[in-house]
Amino acid sequence: MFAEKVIELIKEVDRNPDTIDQYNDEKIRQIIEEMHLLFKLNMNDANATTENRSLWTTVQVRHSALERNKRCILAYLYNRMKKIKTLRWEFGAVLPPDIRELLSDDEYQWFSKYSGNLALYMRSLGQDIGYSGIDLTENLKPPKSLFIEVLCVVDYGKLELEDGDVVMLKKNSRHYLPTSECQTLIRQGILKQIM
Amino acid sequence: MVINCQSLIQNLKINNRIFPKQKQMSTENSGYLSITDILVTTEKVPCKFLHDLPKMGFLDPSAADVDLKAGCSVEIPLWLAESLYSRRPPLVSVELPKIYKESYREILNADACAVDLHKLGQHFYELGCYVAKHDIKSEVAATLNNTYRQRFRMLLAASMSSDSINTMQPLSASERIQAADASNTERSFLTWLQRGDTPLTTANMVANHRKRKRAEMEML
Amino acid sequence: MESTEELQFSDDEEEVTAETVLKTLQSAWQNERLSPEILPHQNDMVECMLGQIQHMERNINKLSKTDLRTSIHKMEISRIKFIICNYLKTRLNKIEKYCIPILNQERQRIETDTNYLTPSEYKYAQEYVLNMENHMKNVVLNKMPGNMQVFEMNKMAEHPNLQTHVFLKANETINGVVLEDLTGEDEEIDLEEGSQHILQYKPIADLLKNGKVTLL
Amino acid sequence: MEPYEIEFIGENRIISITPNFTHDKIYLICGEFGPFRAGLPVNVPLWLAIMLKQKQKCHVIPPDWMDVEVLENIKEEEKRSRFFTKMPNEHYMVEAKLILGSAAEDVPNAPEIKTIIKDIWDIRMSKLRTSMDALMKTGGGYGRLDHLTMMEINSVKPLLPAAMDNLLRMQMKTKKTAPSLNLNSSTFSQSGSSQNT
Repeated sequence: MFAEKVIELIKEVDRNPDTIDQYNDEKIRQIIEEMHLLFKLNMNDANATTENRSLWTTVQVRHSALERNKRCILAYLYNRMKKIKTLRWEFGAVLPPDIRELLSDDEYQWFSKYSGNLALYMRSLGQDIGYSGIDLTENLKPPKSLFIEVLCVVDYGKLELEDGDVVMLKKNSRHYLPTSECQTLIRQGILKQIM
Repeated sequence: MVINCQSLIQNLKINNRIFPKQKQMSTENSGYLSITDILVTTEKVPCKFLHDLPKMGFLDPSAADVDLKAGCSVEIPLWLAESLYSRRPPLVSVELPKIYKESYREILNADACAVDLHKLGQHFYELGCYVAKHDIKSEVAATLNNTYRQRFRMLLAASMSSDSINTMQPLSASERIQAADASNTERSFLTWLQRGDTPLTTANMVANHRKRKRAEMEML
Repeated sequence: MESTEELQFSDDEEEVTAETVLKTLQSAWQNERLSPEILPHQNDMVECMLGQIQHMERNINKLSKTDLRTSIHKMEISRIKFIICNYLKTRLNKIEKYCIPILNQERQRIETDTNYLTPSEYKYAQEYVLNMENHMKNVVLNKMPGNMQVFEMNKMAEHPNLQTHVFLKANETINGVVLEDLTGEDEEIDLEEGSQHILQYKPIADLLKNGKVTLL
Repeated sequence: MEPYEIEFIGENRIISITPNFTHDKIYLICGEFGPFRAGLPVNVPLWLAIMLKQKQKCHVIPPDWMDVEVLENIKEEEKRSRFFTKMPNEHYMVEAKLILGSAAEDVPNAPEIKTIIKDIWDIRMSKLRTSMDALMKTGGGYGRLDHLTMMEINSVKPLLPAAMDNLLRMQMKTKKTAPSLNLNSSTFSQSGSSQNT
């Protein structure tokens, strides 16, 4: 049957909505190969339609299969792009190596461009009135208190606070920190809020 | 303190301006990139070929011929059926899958809640919307509508129940998503009510990748 | 440390306080969160609030750390920052999702000076679509057979669902809102001041943009 | 929206407190509050009241409706009426949760009040579910929901609007006059030729 391989790709995206899988280079290559084969068969049959008019119908069937393959591959890419955007918002502009390697080189390039465009936009915010931009990845939840107690989950190192104090974030250490200054670290899974 | 933001006033005035009517597409988005629509259109529907199809014999697994002959009936994916049907003249006639046929319509119209759509029609509504036009008596459309309206109380029940496995069981794929969304709403309300404060948490994808990594490590 | 004094305008009798601006911004945020399509931007409100925050932050630095006011002002600033960030981020999400139709409509709106996007948002949207197109071309489209290579802008476009149902409250009495019915029997309803409804977004889109209803 | 976001909106409501400190007017962006005189009631936004309470700088004065008798009446009325009754406060749940959560000792009969408010909520929600089912049964595309509070409306999202959207979408897609949805509507053409059977 036509365009079956490409459905495996689509199911891959559908299966794991909250994580991103390794880019499936090999399958994409195979699908594009299938498309070239269908296209070649169509070229040949299209030239033969003068002798056998009913071949034209066959050409149309293959054409539909070509369109279907195209649509599914683009949907695969597009849905990965949506996930890659989420990576930018959640991990930040620098991806951990194990996440980075799940993306193809082209996808990583797209990630960098997306990240750059976003940075440019965020820097432009409030520029007219002397701001140096606003980081929209912060202030994700309504504030409840100015300070919160946190537990450090990994050995992170030094964190310099706005008032100049330096805190040493070591695994299993507890801290009482300004909420605004540890939100990002909590999102990235480095700190955990203690309730 | 006097702030000079002249444009502020203009902006307040904008609120009173009549905005020009925009031209908008009146239909739902085409869903070209929609994973759900792609999966729905992968479902097979019975079709009768109205023309010979040279070299397409493989579409019919029961036939050994190289060519597909006009008049034979084959189950093909919906995307192909839709495409062949839309040609002028149509290359196929599409028949209704059994869940949309009269015998099932009667059961559904009598008591839609008794039907296990998970088993009988994962994409009952979505597929139904595509095939409704092939129903000469146009009763499929009414059945879809009626079924959904009757079964809405199952969604209500599933969203309220703590025993999610049993109540979710007979639901179609899209009904499951709606019931799951509704029970998420209920859960986040209860969490809000019971807890003094909602803690800041690790981002979703970050947490899930951590989890997956841990699972992979444990498997080694 | 006074910030609530009236903002004055030389060419107009209208007086706008920071409090009013904050209220306007808050309802813009709420409506933006709840409407399917992108709404006209409120950049002046955002910038005015950012200015207020800046001013307030400078003043906080002059207070002693133990002054009761320090934590109160900081809390209020945090609250306003949340609104601003969430508002702008909500808009950005819509701009990304519906980038193609938004850009098409925005080009026409710019001509009549009724643009919905700020210049920065517009630039962002253009760059975003360009990156998307290039990515798809580089990765797959250019490798496909001849007539399959086209990036079909119309097919790729995702549209906001204007037929979606929304909850709203009428800020004033509005008579004769027409609810379209597929059977051809349109229904007309009146929205009395303060009344609440669930109905399709499309017939009330303009009312929302004119501030006559608020989404809930 | 998330419940904590509705809470955030509700936190702008003004309530009364009795401060135990004295301070001049405080000029906030959302308005000016005070002067604060120890022992004298003063109005502040709910978020500020909770903050001061946590710093042990005030007592919260419970709103008039946060009273067993008043609430019992509301509860009876809610049970009796087919419609939703008007609540004394459009963010009653948020206000109750915050005040009873941080300043329970300032509210007489706090545990009972908590129970009655939850009862009222449950009665209203059950009424709401019945109305939703009725609305769907009649195939409605429109509903009027006076007196429902934002938190209550939020608790039927996305279920109710999504269900109404689904019904409408199915009607639109299966409408006979509507053009059929073509998945691959482009006609085949190759090297400029566009012949067809």
